[in-house]
Amino acid sequence: MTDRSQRSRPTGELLLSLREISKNFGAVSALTGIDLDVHAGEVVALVGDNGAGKSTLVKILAGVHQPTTGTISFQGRPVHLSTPSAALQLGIATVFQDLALCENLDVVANIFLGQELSPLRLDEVAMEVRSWTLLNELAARIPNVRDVVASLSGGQRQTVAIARSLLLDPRIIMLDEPTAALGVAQTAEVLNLVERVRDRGLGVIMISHNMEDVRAVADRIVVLRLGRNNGIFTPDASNQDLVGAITGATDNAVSRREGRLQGGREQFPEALQ
Amino acid sequence: MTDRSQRSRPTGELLLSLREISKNFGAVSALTGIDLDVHAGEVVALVGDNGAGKSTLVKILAGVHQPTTGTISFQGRPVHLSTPSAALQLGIATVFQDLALCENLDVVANIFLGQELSPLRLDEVAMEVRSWTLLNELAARIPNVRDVVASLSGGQRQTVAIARSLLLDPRIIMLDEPTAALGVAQTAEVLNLVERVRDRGLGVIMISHNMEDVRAVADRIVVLRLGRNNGIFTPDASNQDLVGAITGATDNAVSRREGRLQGGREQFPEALQ
Amino acid sequence: QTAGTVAFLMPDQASTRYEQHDFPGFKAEMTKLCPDCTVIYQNANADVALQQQQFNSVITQGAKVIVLDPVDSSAAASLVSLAQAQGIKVIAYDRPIPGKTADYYVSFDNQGIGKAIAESLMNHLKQMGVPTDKGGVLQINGSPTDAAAGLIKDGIHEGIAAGGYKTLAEFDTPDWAPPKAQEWASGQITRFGADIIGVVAANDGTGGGAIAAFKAAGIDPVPPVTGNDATIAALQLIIAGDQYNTISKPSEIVAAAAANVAVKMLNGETPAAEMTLYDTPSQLFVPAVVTRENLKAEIIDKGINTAAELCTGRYAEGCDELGIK
Amino acid sequence: MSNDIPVAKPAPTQLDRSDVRVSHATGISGAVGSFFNRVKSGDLGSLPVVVGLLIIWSVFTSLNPVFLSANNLVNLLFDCSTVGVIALGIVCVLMLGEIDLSVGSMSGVGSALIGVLWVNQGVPLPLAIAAAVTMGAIVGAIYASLRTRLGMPSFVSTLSGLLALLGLQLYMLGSTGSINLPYGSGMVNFGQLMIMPAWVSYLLALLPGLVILYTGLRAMDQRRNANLTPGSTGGLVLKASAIAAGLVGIVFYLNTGRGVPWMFGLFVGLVVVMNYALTRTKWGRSMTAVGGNAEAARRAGISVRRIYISAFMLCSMFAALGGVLSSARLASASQQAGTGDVNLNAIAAAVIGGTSLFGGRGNAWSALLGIIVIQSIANGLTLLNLSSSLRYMITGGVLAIAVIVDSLARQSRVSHGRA
Amino acid sequence: MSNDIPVAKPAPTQLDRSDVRVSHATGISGAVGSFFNRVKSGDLGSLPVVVGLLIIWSVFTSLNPVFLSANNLVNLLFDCSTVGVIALGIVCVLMLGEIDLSVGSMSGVGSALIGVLWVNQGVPLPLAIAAAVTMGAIVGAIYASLRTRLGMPSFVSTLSGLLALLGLQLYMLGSTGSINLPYGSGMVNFGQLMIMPAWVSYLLALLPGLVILYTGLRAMDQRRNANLTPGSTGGLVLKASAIAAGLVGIVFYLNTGRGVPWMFGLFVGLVVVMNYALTRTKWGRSMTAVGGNAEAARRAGISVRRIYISAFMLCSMFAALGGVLSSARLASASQQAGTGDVNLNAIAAAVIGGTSLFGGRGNAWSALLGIIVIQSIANGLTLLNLSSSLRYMITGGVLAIAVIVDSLARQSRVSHGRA
Ligand SMILES: Nc1ncnc2c1ncn2[C@@H]1O[C@H](COP(=O)(O)OP(=O)(O)OP(=O)(O)O)[C@@H](O)[C@H]1O
Ligand SMILES: Nc1ncnc2c1ncn2[C@@H]1O[C@H](COP(=O)(O)OP(=O)(O)OP(=O)(O)O)[C@@H](O)[C@H]1O
Ligand SMILES: [Mg+2]
Ligand SMILES: [Mg+2]
Repeated sequence: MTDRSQRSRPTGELLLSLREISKNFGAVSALTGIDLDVHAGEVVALVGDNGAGKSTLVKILAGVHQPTTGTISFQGRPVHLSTPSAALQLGIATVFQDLALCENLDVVANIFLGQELSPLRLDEVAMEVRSWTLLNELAARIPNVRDVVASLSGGQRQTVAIARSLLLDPRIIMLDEPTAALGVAQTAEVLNLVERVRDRGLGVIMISHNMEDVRAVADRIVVLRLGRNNGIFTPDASNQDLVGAITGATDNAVSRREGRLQGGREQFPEALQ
Repeated sequence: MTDRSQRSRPTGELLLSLREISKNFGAVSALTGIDLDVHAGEVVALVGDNGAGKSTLVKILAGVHQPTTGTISFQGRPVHLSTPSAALQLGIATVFQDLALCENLDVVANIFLGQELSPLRLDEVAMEVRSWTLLNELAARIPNVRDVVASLSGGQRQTVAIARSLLLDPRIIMLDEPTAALGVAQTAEVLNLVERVRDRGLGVIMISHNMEDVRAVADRIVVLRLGRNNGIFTPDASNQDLVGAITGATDNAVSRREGRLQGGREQFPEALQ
Repeated sequence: QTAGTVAFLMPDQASTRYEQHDFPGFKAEMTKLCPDCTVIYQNANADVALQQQQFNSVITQGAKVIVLDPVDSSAAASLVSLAQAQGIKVIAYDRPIPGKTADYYVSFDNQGIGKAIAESLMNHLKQMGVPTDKGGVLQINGSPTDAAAGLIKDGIHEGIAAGGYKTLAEFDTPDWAPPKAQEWASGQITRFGADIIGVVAANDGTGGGAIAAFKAAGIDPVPPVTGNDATIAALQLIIAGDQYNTISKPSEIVAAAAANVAVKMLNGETPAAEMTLYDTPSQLFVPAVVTRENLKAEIIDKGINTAAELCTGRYAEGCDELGIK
Repeated sequence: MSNDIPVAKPAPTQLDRSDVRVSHATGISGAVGSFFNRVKSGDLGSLPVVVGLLIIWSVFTSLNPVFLSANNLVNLLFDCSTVGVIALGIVCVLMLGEIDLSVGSMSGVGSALIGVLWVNQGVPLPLAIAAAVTMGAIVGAIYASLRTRLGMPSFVSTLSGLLALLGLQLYMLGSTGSINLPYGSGMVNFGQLMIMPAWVSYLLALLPGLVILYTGLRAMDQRRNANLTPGSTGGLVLKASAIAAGLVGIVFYLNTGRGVPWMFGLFVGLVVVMNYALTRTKWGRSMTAVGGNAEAARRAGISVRRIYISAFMLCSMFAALGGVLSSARLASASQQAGTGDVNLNAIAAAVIGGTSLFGGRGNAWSALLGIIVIQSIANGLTLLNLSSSLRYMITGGVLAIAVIVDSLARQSRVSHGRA
Repeated sequence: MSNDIPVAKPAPTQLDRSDVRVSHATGISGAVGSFFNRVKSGDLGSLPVVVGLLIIWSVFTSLNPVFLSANNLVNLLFDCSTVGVIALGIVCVLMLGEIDLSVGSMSGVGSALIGVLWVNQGVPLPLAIAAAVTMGAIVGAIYASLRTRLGMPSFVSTLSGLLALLGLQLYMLGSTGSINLPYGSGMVNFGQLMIMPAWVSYLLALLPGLVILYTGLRAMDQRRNANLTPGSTGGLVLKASAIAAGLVGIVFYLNTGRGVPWMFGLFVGLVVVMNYALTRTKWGRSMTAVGGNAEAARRAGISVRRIYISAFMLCSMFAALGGVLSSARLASASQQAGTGDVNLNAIAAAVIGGTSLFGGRGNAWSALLGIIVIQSIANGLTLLNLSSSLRYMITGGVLAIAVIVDSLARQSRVSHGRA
């Protein structure tokens, strides 16, 4: 869209490095032999088809799942991320695809969950102010931060989850489809945000199905397909190449649809019902 | 993207018509005086900011919530949608944003929930075959339809929810952000699907934050803002107009971001932390 | 004749006697002796705390005399002191209150009951010529958390020891529940088989459970099984020859005695005492063991139950045999 | 490229084999292998409870060999049946994440009704049983409407019910205390003596294997025709014959003693019927759905209210039936029937067997397995001479041990990411 | 346009007033109005239970005026305190969606320990109490580790615990049956006689109002400074004075009788502390979070294991303390202590007060309210001459009625979309 060549910036220290990560769920191999590197000040986009294993990979890095095999090193040292708090302590903050919010708590409580101010006498006022600030930064449209999360719309929840991750002072932020439910303005703010944290030297892993967003902020695009590495692209790769790598075929639904639309509209065979 | 003028087709009978629909949740007015018409063979896109009330409107039409005030007529007759099954019986099928799947049931059971074949002796084979067919139509990547939905990825769940709605023989299909979690190929298939059902004379209400997708399939674009009608657009409206109507300002995050990107990259003030 | 409020506090529901016999008997006698007196009846459902509540509550309602059958004999001591501190008289009923001297004690002797049923069984076994060195009896006690059950249990121990027969196994039945007794007895039947020469059960319910276990194991004839309370069901089993004995406690007698004492206390008199137990002036009634032999005499002739109540359906035949009409 | 062929191309491979990430087992060795894989990953269904049961049994047998004697096991089966039927009803409400604390009292009322109607009033037995079950249905319907119309938590409504029904039971039996059911009547014989003829028991023991084999082969055929993987014939035959052999073995052993009680047969029959209803009918599917996510089920057009009514009614009806059976077992309708730990035992049986208290997970077999565990402990302890205090402590400990195996297995399933 | 000002512009309006869709109430009339709005939409907190309670009270008073006599109410308060403390512990585990069925037995063990250690062994009373509470802590820790390490459902582990602890209680008291606590000792006086001096009771009755006023005003100040809406001062004063007036009124009435028991004061004190801990500390927040969504809490870095341990330990410790209090109340450590319906009453109290059995919703006040409801029913019925069967039926019915009001209110909340 815009000229991206200016983006080839020197990247910082190697923060995170995965080697040969595999994960089986029963008979399903969700991940097989995944390698991935993330440097400081770099946005790595993780793309792939539905069920390609992106979220599973993120969950492994967040300490939610344990890999079946493979090694993870953080700043050169091999680490064992046995619980989410281990990952949080290393400075790995995550926005999960399923958001992982407590529906029975209000917005403020969710944002500060696990990092409440003054543990023995919660400072509700300070927390509320900080929540409003964070949410406004993300252009959130939340009527009342004292409403429980259960009453929020999908996009509002997503903003809350993103706001959560900003509270910490992480080394790496992982965003699993952060803009999926967001409105256009909120999406723009999140992309701004990603660029901001990248510029502050954090590593960012971002998962998205929106190729435009990906190309807008990513320094490197890592493609997963059916649980395996399927190529690394630069943001200036063509849409066709990317979609080809994601779907594993040049003749895919996207190209067919585009072809059809260019070829004019026609009747569809009755494939439904 | 492609030439859309050919799209101005004669629309069919007036299926659904809302007048002055309002909905309050406690102190929050989620919807105020909404009017909406849907004709047979028409795709109405419902767009709006996060929390604009789109899902609330859909839930009212699906019988999940009752409107505080206002009238709904279906095929000219005023109707009272007191339960979801009332809506389903009128032929209003819905894909909810929060998907509304039973995590403890497998994919097949979820797809057929409420419309199982042969109630006294479930025909598992026939249901499984039909499920595979529906899912393949949507280019789903589901390893095993006998896995419980709890083990599926976000996109896989969304495909299951969409597949569900195709089982019925509805007059209207409402899709609440159906492509949010979908991969590129699956998105293309869903857009194909929307066009297919439209051409079969069904009314379609589609909610999306992706303006491109909206413009690709919609016949009419209805904008909600803070719970009120905020204009109706045709698919050839400019992005700027649409985003302006959605955010309520011409100077919005999207335009700012675009402006900035065109103006070259610069340092951000430290708004984070 | 001073009118006043008298409270009648009963402990549990384990048998129907309190509501079928004790209270009606007490009430009837009270109406006779003091028509203007108010009688408050409460049942604590085997809950000590509830009994305390009821005790406090009748005091608030102005009871001057409280007839107390304590759920827990020793815990009741504090209730007695509480009442006496306010000048309220307490009559210990059915179960003694050893920890604190009540103003009077009327009862059938629980320990005596245990001893009586056990002895009666022992004698029966001797009469039948069962050798003391072969086999032994099963002992089914009442609830492990019930103080009265503990007294009966002690009595049974005494009785068996005197008889010279062995005890094969012993069981405290939780909540006096007949199904539990049945389950346990079934287990012992597979365990000891023909070695079981009799069962000493602490009440009719558990005894009935034991009989059901023998029947279910196909053992015929059923070894002699004891009981206690003389419930209609048990009397019928005795008539049918399935149960050996039970204890007839015409509670109305004791209840009437209690009413007598209560009215005297209301009038400020000191009731006469036959004996002193636990430092308390007491009146003890000796219960009668009922077997097939004396059932007619003890139950029908004394008007405790009528033939019509007992001789229903399949029991009519047994009634004829015993000459009950 | 512009031709819009549906993406589901005529599949070269079977429909459910199209994903390369799934590993598939083939043949007998595959079936056995995948079984061991499931063992390793803890995905075992009822197996851990069975293992826990075996542990309990070996311990009790080593303490007193009488435990495993055929006649003792027959007693065990008799005793299982009454509370087992109640637990079966509990499974229904637990499936919805609800609870019924009143099953004990309900069973007491059931047994009291038999005593009063049949013995005292001379109503024909079938009518009396029908009355008891109808009473259960009414009570269940009341709970369900309190739950669905007023949103009253079932814990509270059934606690009220517990008290009210207990009062009713006392009231009905008030004048007499307890009522003897006539020894020698068919009813009492059914509860105490009636044993299947050997040939019937063997036939019934073979039946499950045959049914599994037949339905399995039919399903395979259908699947093959529908272009789905049929699964391994060898595995199926292995499974069917293992089950048949196991059951025949058990029946043989029981027949060396008194044999298989009809009452237990009735209980197992009810379990099988409920299992079919819960797994193979639309109603059962709806039950699971409502238990897992009531809102999703509602949005799918399921009448959540009707599901609640059916579950609560079934639960109370089974409780009443259990009361009827227990009166037959005890040959008496007593005031204590259904009091004490009947409630807890029935609920615990369902939970121990693997039904979740939170809804959406459970099966009819859990009632059977759970009640066998509980009764085994009770029965095993009756064979030891213990003081009450020790008996309680040991019951507690053994119960914990029985469930630890299951918990460990489930834990391993979680750590294998299949929670 | 190219300047990247954070979107949060220096707010012209207060932060939480920026959304036009929210209607706000101002001033006293606003506060009152919004209260009535909440009544209409059913968003009422504990009010419906209080209404239910008032209904029960009026009925009982009309049946027997003694019910409302000051001394009867004082008795009621004494009786509330023991099971109430146990219910307070139950609230903790219910918050996590867990259950503890063993609180009754645990309280029995607690009271037995007092009897054995203090009375029989001559251990100083504080040490004996500490021993009882420590015992509770150990038992709770065991449950918690069975739950977190082995994933054993707490229903099963605490059921085992119920039995094992009951055995232990019987074992400890085995030789003597039950042990009387010395009448006249401070302990027994505390449980039976000790009443606050009038001035203390009035002071304590005023305190809540003052604290509400003070903290409310302070919070308003902070909020104003932080550019948040401070809320209405008038409303606050109204609320604080209503509470103060209500409490003083109640205390005045009780003082016309014997006065306010210290034991009840202790109970309320514990409720207040727990309420603070649950609502105003990080620990309480984590409890609510784990109860609502344990996985989300875990991902937020909360040590779910530690939360479980704390909850189960607190529950068993409160149960043990409740046992200590009940031994003081009865002046006896008996074998019956903690048996019977102590378990159900404690759990029911928490549930009736509004704590959910499914976790994530509840508060410490529910223990207080719930136990008052339950004890009012029990106490009210002791003032009527009823046969047991009637008593049970009426208890059941009244219990249902007490909760129906709450259920109706919640129902209306659901239909107003605020489930
Ligand atoms: N807990 C689990 N148990 C079993 N299978 C699982 C589990 N979690 C994920 N899977 C499987 O692993 C595969 C990868 O899932 P994952 O969520 O990582 O996909 P994804 O790339 O994030 O997809 P999407 O774009 O749809 O979010 C899927 O096929 C899914 O079925
Ligand atoms: N059950 C509820 N209780 C209270 N408030 C609610 C409830 N449901 C929705 N709301 C409020 O109504 C408003 C509209 O929500 P809705 O879900 O309709 O938004 P939406 O347009 O679908 O947004 P999104 O694009 O984020 O999905 C939101 O402010 C939300 O907080
Ligand atoms: Mg994902
Ligand atoms: Mg929405």
